[in-house]
Amino acid sequence: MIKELLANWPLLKQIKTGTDGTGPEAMSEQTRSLKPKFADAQVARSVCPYCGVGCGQLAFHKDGKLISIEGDPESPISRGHLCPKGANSFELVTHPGRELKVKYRRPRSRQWESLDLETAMDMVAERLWKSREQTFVESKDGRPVMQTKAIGHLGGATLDNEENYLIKKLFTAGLGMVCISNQARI
Amino acid sequence: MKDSALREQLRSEPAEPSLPQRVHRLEEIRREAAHTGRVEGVGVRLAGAPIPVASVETGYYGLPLLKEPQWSWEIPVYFFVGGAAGAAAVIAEFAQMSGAQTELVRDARTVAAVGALLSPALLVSDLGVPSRFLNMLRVFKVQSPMSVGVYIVSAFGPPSVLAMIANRLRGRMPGMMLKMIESSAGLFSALCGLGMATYTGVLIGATAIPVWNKNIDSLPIHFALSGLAAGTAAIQLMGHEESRALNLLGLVASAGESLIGVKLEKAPSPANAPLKKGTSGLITRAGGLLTGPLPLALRIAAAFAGERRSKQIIRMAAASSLAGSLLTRVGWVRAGHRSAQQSNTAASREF
Amino acid sequence: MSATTAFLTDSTLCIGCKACEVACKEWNNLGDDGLAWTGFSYDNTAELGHSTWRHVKFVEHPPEIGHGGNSPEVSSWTFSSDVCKHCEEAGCLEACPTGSIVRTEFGGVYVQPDICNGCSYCVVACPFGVVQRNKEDGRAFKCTFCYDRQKAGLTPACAHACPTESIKFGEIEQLRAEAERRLAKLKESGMNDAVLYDPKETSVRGTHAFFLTRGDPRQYNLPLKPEVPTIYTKQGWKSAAIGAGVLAAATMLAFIAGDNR
Amino acid sequence: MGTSFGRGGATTAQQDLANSDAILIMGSSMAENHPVGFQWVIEARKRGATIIHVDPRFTRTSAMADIWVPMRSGSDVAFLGGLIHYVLEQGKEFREYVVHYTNAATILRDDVKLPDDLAGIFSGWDEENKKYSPETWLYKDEDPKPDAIKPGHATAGGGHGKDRGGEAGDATKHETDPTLQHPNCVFNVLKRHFARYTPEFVEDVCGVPKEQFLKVAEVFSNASGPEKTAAICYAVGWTQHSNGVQIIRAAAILQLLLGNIGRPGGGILALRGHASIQGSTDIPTLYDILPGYLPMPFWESDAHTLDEYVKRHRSNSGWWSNFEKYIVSLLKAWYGSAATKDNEFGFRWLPRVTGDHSESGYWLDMQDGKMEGLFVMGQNPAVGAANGRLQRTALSKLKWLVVRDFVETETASFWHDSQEIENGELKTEDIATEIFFFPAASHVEKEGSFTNTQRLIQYHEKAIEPPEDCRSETWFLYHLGRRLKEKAKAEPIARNAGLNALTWDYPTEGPIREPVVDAIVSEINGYKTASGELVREYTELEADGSTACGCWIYSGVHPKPGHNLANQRKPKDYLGHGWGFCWPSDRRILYNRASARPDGKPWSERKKLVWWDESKRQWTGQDVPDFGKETPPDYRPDRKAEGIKRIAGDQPFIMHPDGVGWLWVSSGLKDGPLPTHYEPLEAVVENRLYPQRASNPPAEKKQRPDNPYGYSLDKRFPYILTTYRLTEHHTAGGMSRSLPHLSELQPELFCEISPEMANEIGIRHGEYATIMSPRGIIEARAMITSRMRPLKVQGRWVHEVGLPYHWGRRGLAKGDTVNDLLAISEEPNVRIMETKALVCDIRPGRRPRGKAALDELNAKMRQTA
Repeated sequence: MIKELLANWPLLKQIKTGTDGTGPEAMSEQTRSLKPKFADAQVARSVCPYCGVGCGQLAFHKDGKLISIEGDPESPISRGHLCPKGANSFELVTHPGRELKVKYRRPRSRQWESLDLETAMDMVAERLWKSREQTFVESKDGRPVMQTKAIGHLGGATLDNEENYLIKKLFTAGLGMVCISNQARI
Repeated sequence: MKDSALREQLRSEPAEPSLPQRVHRLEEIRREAAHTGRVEGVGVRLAGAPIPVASVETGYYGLPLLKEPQWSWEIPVYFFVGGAAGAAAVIAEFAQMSGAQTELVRDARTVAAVGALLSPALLVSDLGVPSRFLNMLRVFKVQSPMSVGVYIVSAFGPPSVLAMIANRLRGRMPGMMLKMIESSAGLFSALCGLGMATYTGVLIGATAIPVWNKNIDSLPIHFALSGLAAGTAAIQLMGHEESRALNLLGLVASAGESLIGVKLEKAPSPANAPLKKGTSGLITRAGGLLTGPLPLALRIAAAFAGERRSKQIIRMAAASSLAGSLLTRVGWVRAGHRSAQQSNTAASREF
Repeated sequence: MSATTAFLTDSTLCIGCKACEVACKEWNNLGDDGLAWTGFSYDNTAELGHSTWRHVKFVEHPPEIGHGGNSPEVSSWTFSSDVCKHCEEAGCLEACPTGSIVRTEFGGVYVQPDICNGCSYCVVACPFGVVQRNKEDGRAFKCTFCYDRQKAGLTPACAHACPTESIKFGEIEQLRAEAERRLAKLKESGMNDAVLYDPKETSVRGTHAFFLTRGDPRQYNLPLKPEVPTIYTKQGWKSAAIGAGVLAAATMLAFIAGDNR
Repeated sequence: MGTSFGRGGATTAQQDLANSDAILIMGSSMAENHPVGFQWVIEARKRGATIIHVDPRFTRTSAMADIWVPMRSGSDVAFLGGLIHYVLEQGKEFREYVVHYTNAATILRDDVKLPDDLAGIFSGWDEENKKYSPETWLYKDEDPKPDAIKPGHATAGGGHGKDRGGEAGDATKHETDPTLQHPNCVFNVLKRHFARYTPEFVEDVCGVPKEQFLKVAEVFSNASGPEKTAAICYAVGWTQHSNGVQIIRAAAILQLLLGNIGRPGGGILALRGHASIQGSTDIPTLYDILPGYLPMPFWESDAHTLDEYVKRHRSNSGWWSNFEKYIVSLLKAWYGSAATKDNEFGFRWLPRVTGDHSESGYWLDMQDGKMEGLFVMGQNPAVGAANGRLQRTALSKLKWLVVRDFVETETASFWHDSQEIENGELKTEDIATEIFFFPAASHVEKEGSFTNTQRLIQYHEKAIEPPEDCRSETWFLYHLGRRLKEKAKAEPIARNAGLNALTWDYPTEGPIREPVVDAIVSEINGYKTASGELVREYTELEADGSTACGCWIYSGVHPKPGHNLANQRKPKDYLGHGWGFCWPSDRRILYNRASARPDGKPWSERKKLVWWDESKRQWTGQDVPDFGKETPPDYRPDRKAEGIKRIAGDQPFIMHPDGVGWLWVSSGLKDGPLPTHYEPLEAVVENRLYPQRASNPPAEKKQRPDNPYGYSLDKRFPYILTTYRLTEHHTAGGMSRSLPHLSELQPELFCEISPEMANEIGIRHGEYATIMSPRGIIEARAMITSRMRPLKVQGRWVHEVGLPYHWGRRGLAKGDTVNDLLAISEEPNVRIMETKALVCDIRPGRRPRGKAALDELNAKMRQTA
């Protein structure tokens, strides 16, 4: 025990090696065994969610937890680089301000209430169905219209293509919603 | 950026010019603008909105180049205590050798021992992570005054205390043994004491803070004398007003401090500004006055005063030296802060 | 012994995007610096500190029509990413009494968080005002040169992120050569105010993070003559000896002269 | 760009900028908003290219450029027109390219009139309906479409449709004059039209000193030709104008004249602000198009049976001759087995467009209480959309609102902390809107693909499960759809026929029953309906219902099971083949046939990309040829040839019926066949060109009490207002303002003003200033900087206020919402709002709080101009 202690005492190492206490002799065990935090983590190939440049990202994760996100050096577009927003993707996913629960506000209420996810889905389906029922126009002058203008959708430029596809498919082809829009223009 | 830091920065903005000045400058700017379609930012500074600029004159938006010292109040107090204790240890040793009154020796040893115990306590409580004080003993770095200092402090403690205990016991049980322990421990304590009284000057002198490193050659002496003054004063106040030796010491210390005071006051280097201007200047000057000229005058006066009178005057001189020594340490640390705040690249030629 | 590495920060390529600043904070889990708007051009973090290890400086001069920032004649708006200089002679390293600060095998200066006890002597020992104690945490912090990443053969986070590769990372001598080449190229293009900041002639004896900037480095708070405090110690101990001598002598004489009966 | 070249997407790849000899960045601060893409500009600069930045402000992009030229916001066409004039004047055009690859030689009808003849309008203007009939714009001898309304001219049209790809009928009969002598050939018409765009004119209108403008013109045009190429980068600084499309048209004309399209280092790069903004147009969450730029059926103008619809949109020549295959395959993908030839593959189930259902269109309906419900996914209109006050009050008129995002955005919180609650316009307890907030899954918590600014489809894998209630939109829509289909099953009436037929049987996986995204990708790629076997390319699609395809231009992204090309990660060359999948058919640089001479040989060794390999009898090179692989350069179609066969071997723009790039757009644009200078809807100067026509005639102001405008040359609002973004934040801030690391970098809203202006109104650096427009009143910290400068326009100094628009009332970095100042307006073709040039007034000091703020604004509006 004592022996060990003495063996690890940098001062003795110093004396042995005649060094000035600024080099390896002064390093702690922790320092000697230092590793990058994503050592032995898995990696997912990803794409930056911010602007339209489309930088490659590497998302390191371990046991279902995100470890870090950095640029993918293999990307022919970004060559591993990221801008401040892209570089901040890890915080985007993990920051404390992020909402993790469904929130519900009744008409005229002054506060949010919590709501179970499945219940919320049922309620939204109800509202949607009712509004559609009441506002759907099948035809005009004997020609098909098959639309409702009373329900709108906004958003898409930050979503995946597959998600946009489902939006267009369900809302337009399925429900006859025409008020569909997103950030994109030209 | 932290609000506080920002406020500090904004405080140093120039005062707003008078209205006529501004109006006049406005016209100038309008003309210039109409003519060249461009106006230098400084034009607006005059319009009453100092646009902070990055330039050779101001450095980077006038922001300090150096970081301020981050020591808490314990450090200046430690400088004071350590200095006094160190000196006291020396006094005790010579007093004993010269066979002075046992009370004087005893009290000197007490001051040294108490200081020796107080010092590490103050140091530890200043640390961000006190539990790691022992890390100070992981290595020994000659090139680091703090490393050296730490070993001095550690070495100073035990012998000083031992010497005191031995001294006290001697009163009750006579014996050659104890005497030997005391004198040898005392000697060692005194040697460390010399370090204690001086190394703190090196400690702050060997840093990047201009006002400190510009005075590296006088600082240790300054601190040594300041410590001597404080140590002497402390012992005297324990009822040794009449000790001629101590009075002589007091005289020497205050005389020396006065000389150093004069030297600092005369030094032209802009880096010394914090020792003269602002709060830090006020404190250092007050400290200088209270350890230098004032006690000097008093002690001289005491020499010509009647017995009862002179005793009082000596007490005053001693009290003044104690307070002065403390103020000196506080002042110098404060000056370090100011010096860092003013350290943008163009503040002085040093950069 | 692995190769000594270094940063070359070329502000003529820097677009002031601050990716380095963020990438560093992400990798090292650093907090924010407060949310005050400074009005110092686009710079709101203002300086390096315990929670900011990379910091982009913005220096403005009035632009002229027809001249972009890359115009050799007019230097209008330049950005420079500051970082710990990892000095050849490092004040903090020499000052640290615990041996917490060490020189790594890559030549970087590294603060071991498990050793530092927050004595903050390094803070006053740094001639660049880089290292700082975190009051909440108690310990001192600064750029680690991504020692953890380097050990694994990885590029430091800031250099890895930098979109325009204005932060270059590599073997120090190669980088020094590259810096010289780049400087020559800029001069030849007429950019006569381009300078390479690497104070080799001072007691710091050069840095492991050098900077290519336009105009006088002082406007970026890069001191022309940084000095490592150890140059004062010799003189310090000398006068300490004198001080001790005076103290001893005075005391001795006092007691000899002083009538103590 | 669609109208000029045939496809709406960027013509090139970001990496290819490195090959440019000059790059003109205009209407964009690329270094700030696309920093990583900007590395290729820096790369080009290293290789000796000259970088030109034209922008009202000296930005971080200007700081990287060799040449910076300021220009008054809203005078872009004047500037570009000036460049076109310079090129034509100096004869700097790339003759051989222009003659063969553009419609310069095409002869126009004699009765076509230009704005110079008609005081600011083209022929065919209908003053009372405020719209053009493009009849007179057509090529000579070309029979106009019989229909009353020309394709792309339906008033309701949003202009995203393929119509922008032009279908000027069957451009087969028109004459050409390769000598470019004919007075009415496009080339000479162009010369006449731009005759007035002299350097003096540019100086007068844009405020750019003549010699500086000439410097730009010279550098840019000299960097073009057989040996050299120049590129143009733009972003919303061009698009967000009342004449946005025409600005881009002007750039297209310039690039066609200089022969910079389809060649390495050339092209026009549109820089998109969101991860999948290109994708959300390709697979549109837009009202006027279907996936792959197939138009939505328009009730007013359009066919009511599939046959009519196809007849109207199919063109006999060019790629769009395949139109029917794509729409039928789409219907099969959506309505599955229920879609048969007899029921027109369910074409009747598709809703018809009956008006302007764009965001601004339906938002005004919402404001008027005509809407019941709204879904908002990953967007924050309460901060990000024009006229924020109207945006937010409109939300309060809804019965129900669903918001899906990472944080509680201002859109979700308008009912308790909006400006309107503060100033008393709205009262929480009076707002009857029922609000559902669903937390969204992040990009690492779901898999899927983004399509970036260069049409590159890239897949992102799932790293971790989304926490707690967070879910992907895929999950949300699938499970919502599941519920709705159950309801529809219960009542099989006509209304629900489409929903009942809708194929929705996606497999799910994992604890949260996430739909298998691969199944969706396969559907988008397309498959044979009989075998379910995936198609390899859109060329395999059929019109008989034997194939299904969710988006024909994406077809080929998933050619066989387990091969999702969007997830390829092995780049083989600088264009990145082997990394992701670039529509169409992995072509990285569009119209690349133009990189070779008409005879198929490269224009030059230095600029070779795709060329004809005589030995192999096919096109070869570094990119996938955007052309018939085996169609030889000397191929000449006979008169009867149909479809793609109708395109000759030297006609690179295969989407166009006449196979060439369009300097003149005879159909498809609502505001004229050529760009011409109009002032913004709100301007501080009059239109020098056409005093009678201040702004773009067909542009819609949507003027109404809650969307007011200033008078023309309004004295109350003497300054130009322009908005923009900063590197440190993302659009409306939902993904940045709540993040400490980004917020600390730009913690507060500020406005940039010139020293001259600061002195004019006595504003001090760092203090607050209050800025007012007819729509709103906000405050911002004043950043006084000589990077902003007054410009001498039409003899007087014009000042500009710059405002980044990211901030709102929530998050860590707070600030007033700049878009409260903007007006809802619509560019006629794509219905984009004008954000880059409006008017405002500014005064020192903070704005009043609460109701007082409104009072000040109203008082301002009561002042007489």
